Amino acid sequence: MPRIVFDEERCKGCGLCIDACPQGIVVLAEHLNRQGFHPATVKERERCQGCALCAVMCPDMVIEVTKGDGDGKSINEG
Amino acid sequence: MPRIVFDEERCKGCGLCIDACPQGIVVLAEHLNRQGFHPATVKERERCQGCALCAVMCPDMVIEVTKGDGDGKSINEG
Amino acid sequence: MSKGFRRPKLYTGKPMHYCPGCTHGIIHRLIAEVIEELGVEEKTIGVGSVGCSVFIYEYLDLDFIQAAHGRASAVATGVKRARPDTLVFTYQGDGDLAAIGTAEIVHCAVRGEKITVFFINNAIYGMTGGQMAPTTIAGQKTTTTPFGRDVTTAGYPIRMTEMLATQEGTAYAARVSVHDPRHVLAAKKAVRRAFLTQQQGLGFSIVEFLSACPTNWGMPPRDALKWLAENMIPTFPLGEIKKPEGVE
Amino acid sequence: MSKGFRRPKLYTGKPMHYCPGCTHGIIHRLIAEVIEELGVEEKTIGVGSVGCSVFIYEYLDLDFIQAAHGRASAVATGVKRARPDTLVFTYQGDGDLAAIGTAEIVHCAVRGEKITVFFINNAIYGMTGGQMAPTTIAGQKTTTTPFGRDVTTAGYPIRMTEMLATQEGTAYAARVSVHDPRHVLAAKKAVRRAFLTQQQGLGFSIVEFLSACPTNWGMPPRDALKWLAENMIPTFPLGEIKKPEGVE
Amino acid sequence: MEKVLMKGNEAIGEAAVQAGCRFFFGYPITPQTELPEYMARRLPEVGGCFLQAESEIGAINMVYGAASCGERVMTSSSGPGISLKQEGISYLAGAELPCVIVNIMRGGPGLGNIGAAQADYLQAVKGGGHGDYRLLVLAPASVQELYDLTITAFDLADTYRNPVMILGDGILGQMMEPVVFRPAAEIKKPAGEKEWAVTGRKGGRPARLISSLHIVPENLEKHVNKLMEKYRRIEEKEKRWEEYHTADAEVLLVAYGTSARIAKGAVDRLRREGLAVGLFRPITLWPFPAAELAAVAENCRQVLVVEMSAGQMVEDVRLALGGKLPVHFYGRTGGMLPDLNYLVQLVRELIKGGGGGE
Amino acid sequence: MEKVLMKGNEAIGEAAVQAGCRFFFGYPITPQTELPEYMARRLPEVGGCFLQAESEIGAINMVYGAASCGERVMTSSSGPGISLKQEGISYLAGAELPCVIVNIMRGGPGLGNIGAAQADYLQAVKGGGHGDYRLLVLAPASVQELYDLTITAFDLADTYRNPVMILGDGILGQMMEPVVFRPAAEIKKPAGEKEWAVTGRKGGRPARLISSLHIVPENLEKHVNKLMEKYRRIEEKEKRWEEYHTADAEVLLVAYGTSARIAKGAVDRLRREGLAVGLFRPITLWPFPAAELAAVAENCRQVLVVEMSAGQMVEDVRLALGGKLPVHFYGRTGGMLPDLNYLVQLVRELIKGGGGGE
Amino acid sequence: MLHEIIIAGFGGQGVLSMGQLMAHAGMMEGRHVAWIPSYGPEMRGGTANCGVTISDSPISCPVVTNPTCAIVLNNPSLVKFAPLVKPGGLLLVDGTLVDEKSERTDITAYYIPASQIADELGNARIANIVLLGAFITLTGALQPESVLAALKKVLPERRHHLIPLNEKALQAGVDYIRRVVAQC
Amino acid sequence: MLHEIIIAGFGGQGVLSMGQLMAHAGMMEGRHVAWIPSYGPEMRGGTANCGVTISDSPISCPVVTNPTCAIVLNNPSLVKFAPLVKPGGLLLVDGTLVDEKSERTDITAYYIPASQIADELGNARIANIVLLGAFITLTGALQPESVLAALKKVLPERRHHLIPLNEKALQAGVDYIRRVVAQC
Ligand SMILES: Cc1ncc(C[n+]2csc(CCOP(=O)(O)OP(=O)(O)O)c2C)c(N)n1
Ligand SMILES: Cc1ncc(C[n+]2csc(CCOP(=O)(O)OP(=O)(O)O)c2C)c(N)n1
Ligand code: SF4
Ligand code: SF4
Ligand code: SF4
Ligand code: SF4
Ligand code: SF4
Ligand code: SF4
Ligand SMILES: [Mg+2]
Ligand SMILES: [Mg+2]
Repeated sequence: MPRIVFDEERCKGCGLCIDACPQGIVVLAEHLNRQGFHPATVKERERCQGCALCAVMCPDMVIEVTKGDGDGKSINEG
Repeated sequence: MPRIVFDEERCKGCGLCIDACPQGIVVLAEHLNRQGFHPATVKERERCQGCALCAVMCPDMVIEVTKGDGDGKSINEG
Repeated sequence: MSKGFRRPKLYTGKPMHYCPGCTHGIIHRLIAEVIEELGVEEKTIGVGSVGCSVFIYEYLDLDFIQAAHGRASAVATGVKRARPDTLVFTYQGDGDLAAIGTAEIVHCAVRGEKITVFFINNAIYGMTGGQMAPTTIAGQKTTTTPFGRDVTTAGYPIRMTEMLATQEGTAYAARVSVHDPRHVLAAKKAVRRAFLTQQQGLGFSIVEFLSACPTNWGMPPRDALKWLAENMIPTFPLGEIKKPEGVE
Repeated sequence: MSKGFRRPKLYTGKPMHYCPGCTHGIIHRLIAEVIEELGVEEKTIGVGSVGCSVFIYEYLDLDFIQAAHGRASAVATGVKRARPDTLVFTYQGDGDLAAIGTAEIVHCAVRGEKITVFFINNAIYGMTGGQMAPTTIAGQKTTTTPFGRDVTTAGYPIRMTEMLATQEGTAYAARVSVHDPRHVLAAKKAVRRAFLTQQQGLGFSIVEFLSACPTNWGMPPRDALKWLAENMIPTFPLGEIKKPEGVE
Repeated sequence: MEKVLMKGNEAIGEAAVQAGCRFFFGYPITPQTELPEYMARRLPEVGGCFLQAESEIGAINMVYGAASCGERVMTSSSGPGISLKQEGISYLAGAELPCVIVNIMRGGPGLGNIGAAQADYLQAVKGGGHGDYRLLVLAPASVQELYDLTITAFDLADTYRNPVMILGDGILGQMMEPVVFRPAAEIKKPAGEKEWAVTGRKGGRPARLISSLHIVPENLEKHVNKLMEKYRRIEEKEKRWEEYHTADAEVLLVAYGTSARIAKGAVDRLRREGLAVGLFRPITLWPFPAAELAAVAENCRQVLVVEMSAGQMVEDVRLALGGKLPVHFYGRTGGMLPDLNYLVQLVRELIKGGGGGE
Repeated sequence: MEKVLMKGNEAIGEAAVQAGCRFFFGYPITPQTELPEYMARRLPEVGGCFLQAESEIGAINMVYGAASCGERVMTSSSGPGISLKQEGISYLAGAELPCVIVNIMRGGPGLGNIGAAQADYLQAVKGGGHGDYRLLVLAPASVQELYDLTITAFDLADTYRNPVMILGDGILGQMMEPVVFRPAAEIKKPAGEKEWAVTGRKGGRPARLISSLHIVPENLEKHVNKLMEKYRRIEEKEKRWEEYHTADAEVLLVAYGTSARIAKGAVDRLRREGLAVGLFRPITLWPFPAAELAAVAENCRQVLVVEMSAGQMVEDVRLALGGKLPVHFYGRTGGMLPDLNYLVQLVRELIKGGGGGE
Repeated sequence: MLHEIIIAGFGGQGVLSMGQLMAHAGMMEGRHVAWIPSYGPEMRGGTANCGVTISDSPISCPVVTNPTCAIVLNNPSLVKFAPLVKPGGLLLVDGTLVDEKSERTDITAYYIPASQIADELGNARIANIVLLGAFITLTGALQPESVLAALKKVLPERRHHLIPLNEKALQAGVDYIRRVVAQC
Repeated sequence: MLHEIIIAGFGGQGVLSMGQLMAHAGMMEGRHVAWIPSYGPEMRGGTANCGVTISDSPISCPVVTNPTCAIVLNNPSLVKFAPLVKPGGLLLVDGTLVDEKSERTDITAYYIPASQIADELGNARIANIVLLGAFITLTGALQPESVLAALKKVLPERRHHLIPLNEKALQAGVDYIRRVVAQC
């Protein structure tokens, strides 16, 4: 199963990842991070396909997705 | 018959009028004008059609053509 | 279809100063990724411009020059002439490239200068707080077109990339967008092709990015991306306008 | 077919300082003729540039402004905005308009500035003694391309009028030549149409003239005109590139 | 008289409109952008024209065009943009075109930063462009004065057919203070068409020419002499300055703009301590009130120049004083402001030291 | 040592090539065009690159690029073009990039004319661009010196990481005089890559940055202080001047460039008449040899500044002399040269008058 | 009386507009006023502060060096500005957002849970107005009426529906201080 | 010896290149030399002149104010420069082109039909060289050999076929003066 990590303190709560997720599982957390933003997070981790489209859209490189079982290349290796 | 006048002292002897004349009657004079150029002139006046194409090409407005028997408009009145 | 995603090594890791949802960050990342994939980190020189992206050198771990407003392409020319064996790119906003820098970019294209230009079109002057850019679309309100851009007095939105593509020196010209993942991935291809065009010495290459400025457009980021898709793309059609043979 | 020919009254009669066979003089005359025919002498303001034609105000009996090198179209913009009821034209060489003045002319077109631009392309910097212009043709020798213009390093000859015609603000754009009487008469039509375009408030208008510089081309005037026809026209095709409806 | 709380940049804009300026050509740059933004909103209301140019160079040359038509016209920028305008400014001065150019100074050199600074003094008063020419340079020190001097600037420009520069700084441009507007009737505007303006050869009058070209050296020299004559007249008539507690001052501060405000604060503090400190504030930086400064300094023992630069005005002060008094300098650069406490302490020490040497 | 008869503009070009300059970015303007033209022919011979930019602004920014790579690079222009370069010059100084900028001065202001002039002095030495910065300004007075000082200029630029300006005039640029070239071995060039130059992060070394941006005011102030420290060092070490018959001079002429040549002619004539006249010729205009001038003037009774401007150097002379001597001025403008006969007569009268007051 | 106030916090917390409001109100009361903004080096986010001077006599120096009162809305501002307050001066802190305290004993400090109060009123964004209420109560520098009048002038028409909320916030600040002071 | 020469005429008459030739020749003889061109206000056509200094000692002032010799090839130049010649100096005029005379009696003037002589040699364009021949004969400022040697250096290879013609023109100038002087 893919592992998705949000580096919460980097997140600016813009929500671009939310619209990007085909599974609709990304949400903004209730709490604020130290920058004063509601950071993004995944609500139903098990539904994550590891497609990394959320990461593709994140302007602040908050998200990392690992353990892909695809072609072994990460999505940003073209 | 059309009357063609070269304002000799304005002429710079460039010869553009020579190539323009369909009758081939424009030539540069042997003598120099006060500016030190061989001024253009018409050799067989009677052959001049008054077409004013020489004047059209003269960059220095040396040439005037009058008494046209055409449409009454001069060539540079469009 | 799990693919994984990691930060490019070329990214210094410093938190970026951009507003939430500003797509400058996505574009930075694409450039970093392509440079890394091409393995040209040690022969690439970046030329930054004046605009919100003025601190790009903080984020990409590359040799960088900070150029005067509008002059990045002239600076890049100086660099490329001095170091023909390097890869040189500029990163310029629409105010920078399409207004004050018009002469420099046009003549860079005319000369077929072997550099790559990343042109970030967000239809506004971001850094100075939301004035009209040459690419501001018809009717768009900005602080200097408070009643909406009246094209008959303030000018029509300029399609720079099409204009530059008309020049013989331009080898590669594309317009891309970063408003959704599919377009981001397509944008990356364009970045790659632009660099390859330069590497192969084919001439001038430019990639125009349609980019969002939620802050100065006065919209939440997600709305901004929608606005981009719905309002900017009709004015600035996407696609590869010019592509040389032999560039994959 | 005798038609007659007289000097336009708008010509001051002062002997022109141009070299023998320099076609600047022909172009001056065409402009004078059209202004006279349109009867707009008292509402026309000319903006001269820096180049061999810098003294144009000595020859045309009009209100004139002498603009800084490359900036005539910006100056004309200031004039037209201040006096929308006048006819404003600029007269600019290829160094002036297509090199240093690139940004100004592009944005004049972008804004659809209601002015008329006469662009004298003689493929060289005349006034300063024969350096390369952006319009210098491939292989042409000039004092700054002593081995002939190498397009891969010194750039390709730029087709400004085509480029400006791509802008929505441009209403009329034509390229004409003055190398023989037939073309001179056609050129005059273009001058007229450009002025009419402005008069009708349709937008930006430009007429590019292919013009000879016998001195710096190093040829007798008659050869220069032949060279123009044979070498410049293939690079700079003649014709009306853009023409608005309703302009005769 | 109603007071309006305004930003300095906006006060300039409003004053310009009230002075009959109907044309503004500009380009954004911090910290002056509120001015073009104000004009973008305001000028359409009065039938004027705001145009955002493609660049500062475009803007200054549009000014050249509109000024040639005899219109009151303005442009504004900051450091880098003003540098780009130098060729245009030299042309405007050469062609004797009236116009008003605003420089709201920021930190330099190069891109520097957007803090307030006064490091474009030499560029403004000695001529950043080529050739022998002068700008009238006005240095307001409050928002009210930005308003007042902007109106004055248009008058001076027309009177002398010369470009006038308003030299402010980022603090002045962005601070808010109350402004009292003048009654419209008290603001004089040029009556009718200027007799040199190009307008089209209306009514068949002889053609007019606006030009800075004088190809024959004898003629250009004549023209330059004429300009010099005009500048001498301006030097005679147009010097402006403020004296603040100078009558018995032992230490005289010299400062303009925001530095002068801080210096005033210091004078107040030091006077409360019973120390004889005063301020001489040049309001025209060119012409520099040199003789006036010398007269005021007559009975002082020391002079301290306070600037937001590395000391650009110091030479003018030294020249004015002709080596008769020690001239000290306290300056901050790079967007930093002079520190009131430090300044006060500095003056205390100067007084203690007694003023021998520098 | 073979002598070559060369135009001044060409001597600059040849010296640059010999000094290892391989990049030239320029734009035509009279009276300096022979320099880019020379480089267009010459640089390809040595594997260098000449590029005619689209404008002076393009050119100065290309210089910025090539200088960032650590290359010896040059640009040149005259009045109007130099004005356009002011923003770029401020950036170069701010980013501490070495390069050589040539201004062959012509008549101004505005378009002016193509005659020789010296009216860009203030622009060059006081800073025509924005912010606190300085150029080293060299003022040659012969074709040989144009050659020599061009080589010096590249050395100074590298030593101090600062742009250097060569300030000539139309006469110097276009006159021909014999030049003796230095043996190649005597011309020092930078060894190896400059440790700050951007070259691509070769060998994985840490990234380098060329920038004039210091967004935090504290940092920009630190940077400006560092620049000021450097300028003080330059002022200490790099002043250059020539003294000509000064030892016993009663009247001291002060002039540079072509004016100095004419002044020298006057000194010769007057000395033949037995009059005690000398010439002080600043070779560096910034740093201005102020103390040196003061020392030379110590025993003089009067000073006469001779310039092809309305008196742009006079203030520097007055500052140097601190009000101790009367400073007279004889200047021609607009492309006119000082008249030798008039100058000689003027000095005769000064001597007769005895030098009381001005 | 001379009031020199520094208001500091993050961009977006309304510190600049709060200062403008004070200057407006002061002017409406016929006082001499000045307002000077200062943005942090960051273009976006980052810190922002402004200096406000309200005085009975003409203002020589509008630059606030040592405030008679500092109002701070985040930690960095506390660190930066608390040390600058004039001895005997006032320090007002949004206690909800700022978790540090000033160690100065020569000034009076109030840690007011302004954001919390504002949140309870329905909008955490008006913490600045709560602090303003506290400020005028403690200093008497401005009348609540003129603050409200100024608000009407400053707010664009389309925002006038926010006036009642602001009024409440102001009052809440006033009340909070009255309560605290009563307890002393 | 110090020779200060002004050569003046229309553009195209070779006055500038004639001056350069003299400077070159002077340098080849080991003298100090300087050459300064001056173009008339007109870009094209118009007048042109240059000043040449040839001196045994270093040249202080290369600008020629009062020439020891003026060589003029058109009327306007006669009017302009004849009055400037040093008393006792020399005035050489192309008598074919110039129909006026100088009224000065304190200088020696020669009206040489240089263009006519040149024309007879086959090219009116080398009148300048005829005058140069006259100049060196009258002043001894330069040796004919060094002028010819300089010519070889100055002329580009592709023009070297013109050297014999120039040589003849120079000699014609020399001869003309010898004849005239013999007649005196
Ligand atoms: C010569 C000059 N003029 C103006 C500015 C001010 N300025 C800084 S950034 C900018 C425009 C930025 O807009 P853009 O290029 O579109 O970049 P964005 O911020 O939108 O990414 C301007 C006008 C400057 N720094 N220098
Ligand atoms: C700012 C500036 N740069 C350069 C020049 C010098 N200059 C004068 S005319 C000219 C070019 C003229 O060429 P073009 O515009 O083609 O006109 P032409 O003489 O060929 O008709 C140049 C570079 C100048 N006057 N001002
Ligand atoms: S990796 Fe794909 S599925 Fe998983 S959270 Fe991101 S976008 Fe959604
Ligand atoms: S896109 Fe990135 S910054 Fe934006 S909310 Fe998602 S994780 Fe946070
Ligand atoms: S009018 Fe026509 S026919 Fe007569 S000379 Fe001229 S061109 Fe020839
Ligand atoms: S075209 Fe005109 S100037 Fe040329 S030769 Fe003929 S008449 Fe003379
Ligand atoms: S202002 Fe606009 S372009 Fe600039 S960082 Fe913010 S969102 Fe991005
Ligand atoms: S140099 Fe060329 S363009 Fe200029 S006047 Fe002579 S021929 Fe015409
Ligand atoms: Mg933008
Ligand atoms: Mg041309």
